[in-house]
Amino acid sequence: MLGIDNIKTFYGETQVLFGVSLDIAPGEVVSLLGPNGAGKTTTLRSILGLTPAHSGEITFDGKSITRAQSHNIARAGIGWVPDDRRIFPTLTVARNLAIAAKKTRFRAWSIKEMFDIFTALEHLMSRECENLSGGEMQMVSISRALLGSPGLVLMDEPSQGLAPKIVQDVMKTVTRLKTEGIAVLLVEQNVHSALAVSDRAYVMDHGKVVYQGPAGELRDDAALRERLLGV
Amino acid sequence: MASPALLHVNQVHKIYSRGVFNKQTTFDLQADFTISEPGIVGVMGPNGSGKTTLFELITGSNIPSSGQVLVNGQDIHQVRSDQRDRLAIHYHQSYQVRHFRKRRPNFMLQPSPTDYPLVHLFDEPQFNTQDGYIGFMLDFFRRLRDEDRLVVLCVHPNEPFHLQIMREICERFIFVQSGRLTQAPDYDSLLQNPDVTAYLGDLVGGQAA
Amino acid sequence: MALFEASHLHKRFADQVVLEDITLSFEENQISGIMGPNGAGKTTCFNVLTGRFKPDRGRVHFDGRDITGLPPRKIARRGIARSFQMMNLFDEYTALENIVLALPEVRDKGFRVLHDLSNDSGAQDRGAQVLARMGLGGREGALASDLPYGQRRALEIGIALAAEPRMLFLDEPTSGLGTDATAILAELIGEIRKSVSIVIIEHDMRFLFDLADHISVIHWGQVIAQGAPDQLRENEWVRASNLGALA
Amino acid sequence: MADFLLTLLPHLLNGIALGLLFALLSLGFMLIIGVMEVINLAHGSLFALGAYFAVMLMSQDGGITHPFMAPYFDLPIVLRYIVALIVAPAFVAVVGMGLEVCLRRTYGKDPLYGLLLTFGAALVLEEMIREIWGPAEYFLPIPKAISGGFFFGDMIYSNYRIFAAVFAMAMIGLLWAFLNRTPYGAVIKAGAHDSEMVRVLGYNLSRLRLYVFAFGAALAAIAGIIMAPIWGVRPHVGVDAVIPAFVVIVLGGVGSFWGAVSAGLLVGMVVALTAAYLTEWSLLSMYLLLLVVVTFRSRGFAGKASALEA
Amino acid sequence: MNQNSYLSSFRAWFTAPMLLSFLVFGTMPLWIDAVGLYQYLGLEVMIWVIFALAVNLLLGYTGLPSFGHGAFLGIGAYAFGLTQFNVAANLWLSLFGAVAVTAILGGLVALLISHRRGIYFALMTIACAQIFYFIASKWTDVTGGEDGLLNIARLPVDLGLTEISIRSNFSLYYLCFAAYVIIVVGLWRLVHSPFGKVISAIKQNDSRVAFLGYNVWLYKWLIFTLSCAITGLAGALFAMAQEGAYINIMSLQWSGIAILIVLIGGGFISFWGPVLGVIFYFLARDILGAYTETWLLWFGLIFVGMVMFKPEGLAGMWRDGRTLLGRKPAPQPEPSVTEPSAAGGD
Repeated sequence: MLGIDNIKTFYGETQVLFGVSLDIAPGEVVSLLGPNGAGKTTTLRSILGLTPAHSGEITFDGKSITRAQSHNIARAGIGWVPDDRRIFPTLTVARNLAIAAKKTRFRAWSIKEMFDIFTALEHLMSRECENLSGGEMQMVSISRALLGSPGLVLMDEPSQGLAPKIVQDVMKTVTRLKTEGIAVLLVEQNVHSALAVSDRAYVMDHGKVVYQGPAGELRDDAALRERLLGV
Repeated sequence: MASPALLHVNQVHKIYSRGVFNKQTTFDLQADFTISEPGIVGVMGPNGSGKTTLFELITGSNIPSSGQVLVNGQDIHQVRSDQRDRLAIHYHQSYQVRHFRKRRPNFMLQPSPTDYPLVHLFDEPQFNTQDGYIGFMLDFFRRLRDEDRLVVLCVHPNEPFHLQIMREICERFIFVQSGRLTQAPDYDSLLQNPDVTAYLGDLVGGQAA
Repeated sequence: MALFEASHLHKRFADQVVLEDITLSFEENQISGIMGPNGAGKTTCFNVLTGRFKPDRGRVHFDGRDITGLPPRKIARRGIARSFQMMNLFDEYTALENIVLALPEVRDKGFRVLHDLSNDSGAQDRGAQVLARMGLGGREGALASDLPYGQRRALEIGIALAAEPRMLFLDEPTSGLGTDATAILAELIGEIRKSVSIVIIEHDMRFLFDLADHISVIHWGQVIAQGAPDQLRENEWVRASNLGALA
Repeated sequence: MADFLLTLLPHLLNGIALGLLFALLSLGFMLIIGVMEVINLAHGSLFALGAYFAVMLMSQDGGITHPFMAPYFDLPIVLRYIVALIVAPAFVAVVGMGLEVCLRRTYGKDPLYGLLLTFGAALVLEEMIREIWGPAEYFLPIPKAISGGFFFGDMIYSNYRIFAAVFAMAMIGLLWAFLNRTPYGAVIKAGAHDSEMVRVLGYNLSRLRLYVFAFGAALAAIAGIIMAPIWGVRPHVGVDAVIPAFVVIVLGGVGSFWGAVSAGLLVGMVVALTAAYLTEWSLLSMYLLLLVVVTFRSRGFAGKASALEA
Repeated sequence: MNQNSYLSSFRAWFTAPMLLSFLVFGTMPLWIDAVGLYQYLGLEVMIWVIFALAVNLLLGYTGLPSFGHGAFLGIGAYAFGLTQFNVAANLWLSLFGAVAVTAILGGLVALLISHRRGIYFALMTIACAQIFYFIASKWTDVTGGEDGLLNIARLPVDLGLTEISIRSNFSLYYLCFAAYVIIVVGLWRLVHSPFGKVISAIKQNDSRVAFLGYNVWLYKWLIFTLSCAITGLAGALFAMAQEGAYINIMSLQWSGIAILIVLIGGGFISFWGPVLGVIFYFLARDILGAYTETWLLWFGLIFVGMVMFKPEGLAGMWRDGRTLLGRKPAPQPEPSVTEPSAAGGD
């Protein structure tokens, strides 16, 4: 589904990624872990073409997207849940979601299905987004990504600011996406919740991948986990 | 006269409603509690239960429909809006900042009696083990308490160690659900509350194990 | 009294408090570190300390004198130099010209229209010395924009150093550097610490824990912890976290 | 006192009409700043171009005409006026698109280049106008229904200014509805707030920018057409128009719709009142206003940092 | 050793392109008729070169886009005429009056705008220029309003022992040429002195310059005032050339043309850019102008094209051409300040 081969990415002239490689199969959930500033968010931005990789190769769905424009990458079927939500504050929830809907070759989602996932969402539709609470914004942000009919969802800290029950809902959604054949790349601070739903995991540090392996290995091997991630 | 309570939320009621003629209440929050002593208070509750609104009411950025918030005896809404954070300060995530209209110009209000905030409200501080600031943060909360300040800590426990932290550091708890507050004097009695266990979901089981 | 002391700094932008109550002191001949998570107010703190912003409350003392609210040029003339996180070298100038412009003697000749810098062998030599010290010997004539990134970082520090400061403030010097370049930089800082007191803002904790004599942790615009690296490591949560494992 | 107030009234009305037109002009200017982060110094020239195109579509002596157009000029003036109000802004929108295509090369560079380019474009457009229509002043004919005047006490007040005010108000209302009620408006607002996220939702940012520029240019042209009978149609009118647009945006704050409208009214009032009591210096008041505003309030009422800070 | 330092000090003041420009401009009246042009054109070129150099001091060297410099050209012209009429009909005094008045007004404007950059700076210069324009057009008693200040005399050059008449375009040209020589040598020295290095550094990164201990505001103020003073001198010469001072040179259009000229010539990368630009402009005006009425439009379009594709202007093209032909051994293109390579070698 997604293949990243040895990408190097810069902000201006500041190098952030020093040769990152990773791959995700269709319907696979992959965790991307590591401390702040390790380059996780930059990896996502490189995939999306927002901070294009300077060298290396990114392929999605069999096609190279290394040099593609962000809107074409999105239309190819990659959705993004950014860590700071990036909801448009001056629009209502309904309008935020309405402009996100698009068709791709992957499964389309309806607003109604979103209501099923996040029951609170239905009552929020007419609210201006600047008045939402943090958790409510996160629901809108995830729904927005799904309404764009993605084949791969990049989730940057989806559990941040969410109540445990909702986090479990989000993680259930991740599992559900997986059964629908949709791949998820999950960036998380909450290592345990992330590893619980993931098939495989990557750990980054200083712009490099320092570990990769089955999520189970990291979940069960406390010493390894402690060395890489603390706790 | 005894010194006033550090934080006195006096029968505060906040109602959000929709519609001009046929008003429908969309949300209401009721809070009435007093915390006299310095300490660390844990606040939990589902998303949209009113925690952030409660914090906004305490720091004076949001105006209550009725009731008042007294910080060290001073009604926070009578203080100049640009000095309210000298009494109670709200540390929030950048995307959570909401803006409210000012009701009265500052020159009609009083200056803050203190320079350094007495009540510190932390909205979802990031507790993760990957970069290791937790220890410093916890020490800082304790230091604030030892300097006779009130720390209010709002955390969504999503990992077992989050609960461990709350248990370790908080002296009392407030649970907010659908605009209603429940107080618990300690961690164990907090967990007696079925709403709390429902809120925590699978986490409690993990914690007990 | 420490060489540099800041007490009770408070700074707000509009209705946002960025620095709540910062009290810091940096000793002479030490490397002091400031660290903290993103958005904690590190850079604002740095900007207030070096005179880019004026604090709303609180005082800054350097060498026993009050420098609060002085404009950057006056603070620079008191002997404080700084580097920038976003590198802004004089790209149209050569490496040597970048350094020469920072020399105090050249600064004093700023209005001397009849002076010719290219014939000023004193300034040229001193500039070349600074470059050599930064490991940039032989690159005098290269345009700043043509230097590779690591060398630009070194030049960045060289410019600050050329001003012959008593105290050098470095803003995230490792940002954008790979592991190897970071090691070289650490060596360089170890070298220049012999002649100047240094304050470093860093998010790379390992770098700071290895180099600094004293570290202040900033979060929510406040100093939430400080001490020698070993003292900080004693915290049980620090040891339980990733930092403890790697530091 | 009452007399004085009575004589003041028409000037206040002038101020409102002028202010609403300034607001309309500035809203287009603001859309362009919001989505492109470009200060379009050629905005005034687009405003002037709108007026000239309208002149061309309204009267045979208005510059270029061709015999084949003769039957068109036999149409009733009201019809031609409506055609002018639709077609002239469309022409200007096309010119605006051309300008945006040129501007693309300056995105992401030093904002000075965008400034130089739009400044050059303003000179080119002004020169083009001089070339096609000559340096002389034109007057835009208007339908009878909205010309003439009416008695107000014992004073005559111009029908046209009432029309201009109402028309501008309607346009502002429509614009508001467009931005707040349609999906296109939603995308424009979203793009002004966070262009990156809009791209990730699958929108082609280059195309969005092109359309927004065209749209802003059309708004300038409409303001130009409505202003034409009040200010006259001169090649130089563009420079006089871009300054109030800028003053309004600085006062009202980038991104604030009602901020721009109220600042527009304020500026319109100032200009109308100076025009009433110091006729000679009315245009000067705008430049003085710019100096004062930029000196004391360079961040605007909204106080947000923006492309203006560069 | 002694001779060496003498040589290097000569080099510090004069360069080959400079001497070449002296040779070309110095002999211009002798051959200008022969190539089918006319004496008055030479005069215009000389005056505009001085004006363009002053504009480029701000735009190219300090990165400050002054979009209203034409106003100072007009102020210089008016001040020259007014001193001549009201104080004394002496050339030196009138020139001094023109330079002093523009410098003072420029200095006042600079007080308002020296802490600004980019858009605000540009708009403030436009606003100030328009204010001066309105004052000049309405203050009829002093400026003659729309009619302008007529009958400004080409005052004789009083050299103490002798007086030289500059009534003819030919002799006035040499006065302008003398001014050009002084201005070019002075500016060359200025931009290669520490002062020049500092202002160019301000263009590249002003906050860093402040943190190095320089008073950025003062440098900006000085350079703006100096640029205005030189513009005032150009205005005075222009008043003599036209034998009058007219409101139209204060219009924004002329300020705009000055920017066009500077950028097309390559003021961003070369000291000589403005000179190339002026020559290009006047040749275009006279040659293109002979064929088409719309030449200024085309000139504007060239400008827009230059901003888009080649902001380094003619000087940049020259440099690229030399690099392509491999005549220049230097591996990298040299920056403007250290190496004004553009206009013809070292």
